[in-house]
Amino acid sequence: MLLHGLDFSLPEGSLTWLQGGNGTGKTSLLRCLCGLGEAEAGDIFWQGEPVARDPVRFHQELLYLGHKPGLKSELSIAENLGFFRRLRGLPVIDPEPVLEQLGLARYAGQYVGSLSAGQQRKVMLARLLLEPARLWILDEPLVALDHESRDWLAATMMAFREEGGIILYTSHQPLDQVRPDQQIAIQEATP
Amino acid sequence: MSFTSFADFLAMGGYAPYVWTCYGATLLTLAVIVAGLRRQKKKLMETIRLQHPERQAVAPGRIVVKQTAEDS
Amino acid sequence: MWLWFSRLGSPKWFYELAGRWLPWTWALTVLLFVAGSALALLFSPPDYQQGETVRIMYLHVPAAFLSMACYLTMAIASVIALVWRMKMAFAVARSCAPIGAAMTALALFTGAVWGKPIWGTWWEWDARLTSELVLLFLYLGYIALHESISEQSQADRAAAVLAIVGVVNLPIIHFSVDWWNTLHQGASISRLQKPAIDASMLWPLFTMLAAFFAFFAASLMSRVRNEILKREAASRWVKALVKA
Amino acid sequence: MRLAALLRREIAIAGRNKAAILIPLVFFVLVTSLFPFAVSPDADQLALLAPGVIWVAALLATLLSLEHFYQGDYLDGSLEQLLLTTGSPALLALAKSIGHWLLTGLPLVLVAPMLGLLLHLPLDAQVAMVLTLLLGTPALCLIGAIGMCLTLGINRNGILVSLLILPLYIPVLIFGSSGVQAASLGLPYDGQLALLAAIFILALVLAPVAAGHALKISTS
Repeated sequence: MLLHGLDFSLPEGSLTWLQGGNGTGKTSLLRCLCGLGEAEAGDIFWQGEPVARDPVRFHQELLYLGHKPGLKSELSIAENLGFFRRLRGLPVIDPEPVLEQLGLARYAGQYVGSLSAGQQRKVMLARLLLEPARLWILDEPLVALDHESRDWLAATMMAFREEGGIILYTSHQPLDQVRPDQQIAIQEATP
Repeated sequence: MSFTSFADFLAMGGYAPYVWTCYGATLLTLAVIVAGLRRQKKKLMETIRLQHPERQAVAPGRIVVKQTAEDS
Repeated sequence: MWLWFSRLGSPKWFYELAGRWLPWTWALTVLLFVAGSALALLFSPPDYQQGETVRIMYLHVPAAFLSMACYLTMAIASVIALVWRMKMAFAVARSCAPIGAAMTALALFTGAVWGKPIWGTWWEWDARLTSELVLLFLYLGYIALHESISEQSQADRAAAVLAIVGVVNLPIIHFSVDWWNTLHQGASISRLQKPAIDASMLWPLFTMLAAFFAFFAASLMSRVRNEILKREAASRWVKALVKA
Repeated sequence: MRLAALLRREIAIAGRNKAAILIPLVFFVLVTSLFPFAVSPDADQLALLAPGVIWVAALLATLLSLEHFYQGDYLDGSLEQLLLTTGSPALLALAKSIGHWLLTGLPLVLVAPMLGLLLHLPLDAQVAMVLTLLLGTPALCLIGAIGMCLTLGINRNGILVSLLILPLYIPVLIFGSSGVQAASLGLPYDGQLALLAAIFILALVLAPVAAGHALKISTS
């Protein structure tokens, strides 16, 4: 068993920073919350309802961004973002305005494969504004981000929180532009 | 007793090679399974014993929820 | 019953219980094998058609029967493991595989050797033997999958799914192999037909069958105990056990 | 609707990477054309072998093309996203199998008559070949998906998938090739077709559930 003593809730309109050293199980915890991992015991509730009863409803309102960008290198940025919306049953919209904010507007038609790692992560972050969700679970979103993007991410997070969105993110150092409402730390077990 | 003499028993009515290879194979299979069991146990005991004193198995980390500034 | 079922779920309890039962089970196995072999070799008549080779039947039939029973046990344990998420059931499923594989190999070998005097060749694509061969591939596939995945619980669950898929496919494979066999060889060639069994042959067969099942029980319990040690290596009671 | 979106995505990806789609076809033709060298170019002998050879080649082509449709998504993290956005792993597995069949299985069926010519397969056997493949290849894709999803987490899993899946392919192979053999002897083969259809429907219903479960396990 990797972690125990898990008992926390993420209130409406809150930003929670999950802090912990490398290999303490942060990623596994996040993946478990998303339903990607197998929790040995205990339940996950979404709006009072156990997720296990209706996982589809929970996943529709969840946006999980992990270590890997999850983009197809054969497809262009627009196509990748378009498919994510289509898979959620939403009409495809032009990602131009969002890409503009991230300085990727010029690359919209380019294959994701030809982009740098940092740019690919920016495309992943663009999904935050393109896919409506009420819960963001972000695993190390600050990795390989330049300064402007960090500010953009901080601003986006704050805006999302104002609208009542829930954010849970992991990072070595906190995002200094925005104060987390809640901080969860994983204590190393003392042998 | 369906055999008159021991030699008769060994000959197995001329089918000795077939019958005895089968019985031999059965014995061998059972022996292989039992040997596998014991070897597995010995190997397990060793790895657990080796693992036991030096490296404490990673005890699970505890989750501590700290409420930071309530004002924001 | 439910208490018993949930108690069965606790590895430590099973480890000790099996520990107490094992010596008796092994003793019973040896006893049954001795009795069975005596009956099979000495106190049963030769077959009027096959002569003494019929004595191979007392090995082939139990081995083939056990190879199938072992796969069913594995599949049932896998269902229980996946549905109720019982660690113990994963251990049982994983333990069945090597025993089942060995029994299938034995059934194949004895079947082939038994067929030699009848068909004159060392291997005959007889329906039953062919099904056994496919069953062996299923076992080897299960073991290969379990061994290839490093993380214990992922390996357990993946192998459990494979065992269930396998057990669903077994009747289909068996039916299609039978169908294929009658298509190509026709029913004329004497298949590995068990000779008409009269009473004097029933006793050795049942005793040997009991011996094989006793062996299955004993070796399964031992293997499950090993799997428990492997899975509970981090727990205190295992450490205490190892230190003692 | 979500199934349609998944299929569009598969076809779009495949469209960009045409080589990966042609490779199984070339493999199919290549394996089949090995046999005249291995056995003999004599028409009668080849005609006798043709049903089994073409069926085994189709089976192997389907098996080896599985990786292209699953491993890529697993490695670049998009499989997780698909699992989350579509919500139901079984639907994802079904969509993947249909995509795999459309882009690999169906082309095999279309190419099969040409191979029939290579091996001097009589005409009515050609018809049987197309029909049996039409019913058999979807089942192969569906069953193959289970093996592939089970071994996603393992690197160099190509051989392992074959070991897991080939035993499950045996019934399809038996009824498929015997159907074509019956046709080449002028015998009726609707029994084989019916059995193939039964296996296909069974696979269509059960395989995605198992493959979906395997997906959840491999990504956990």
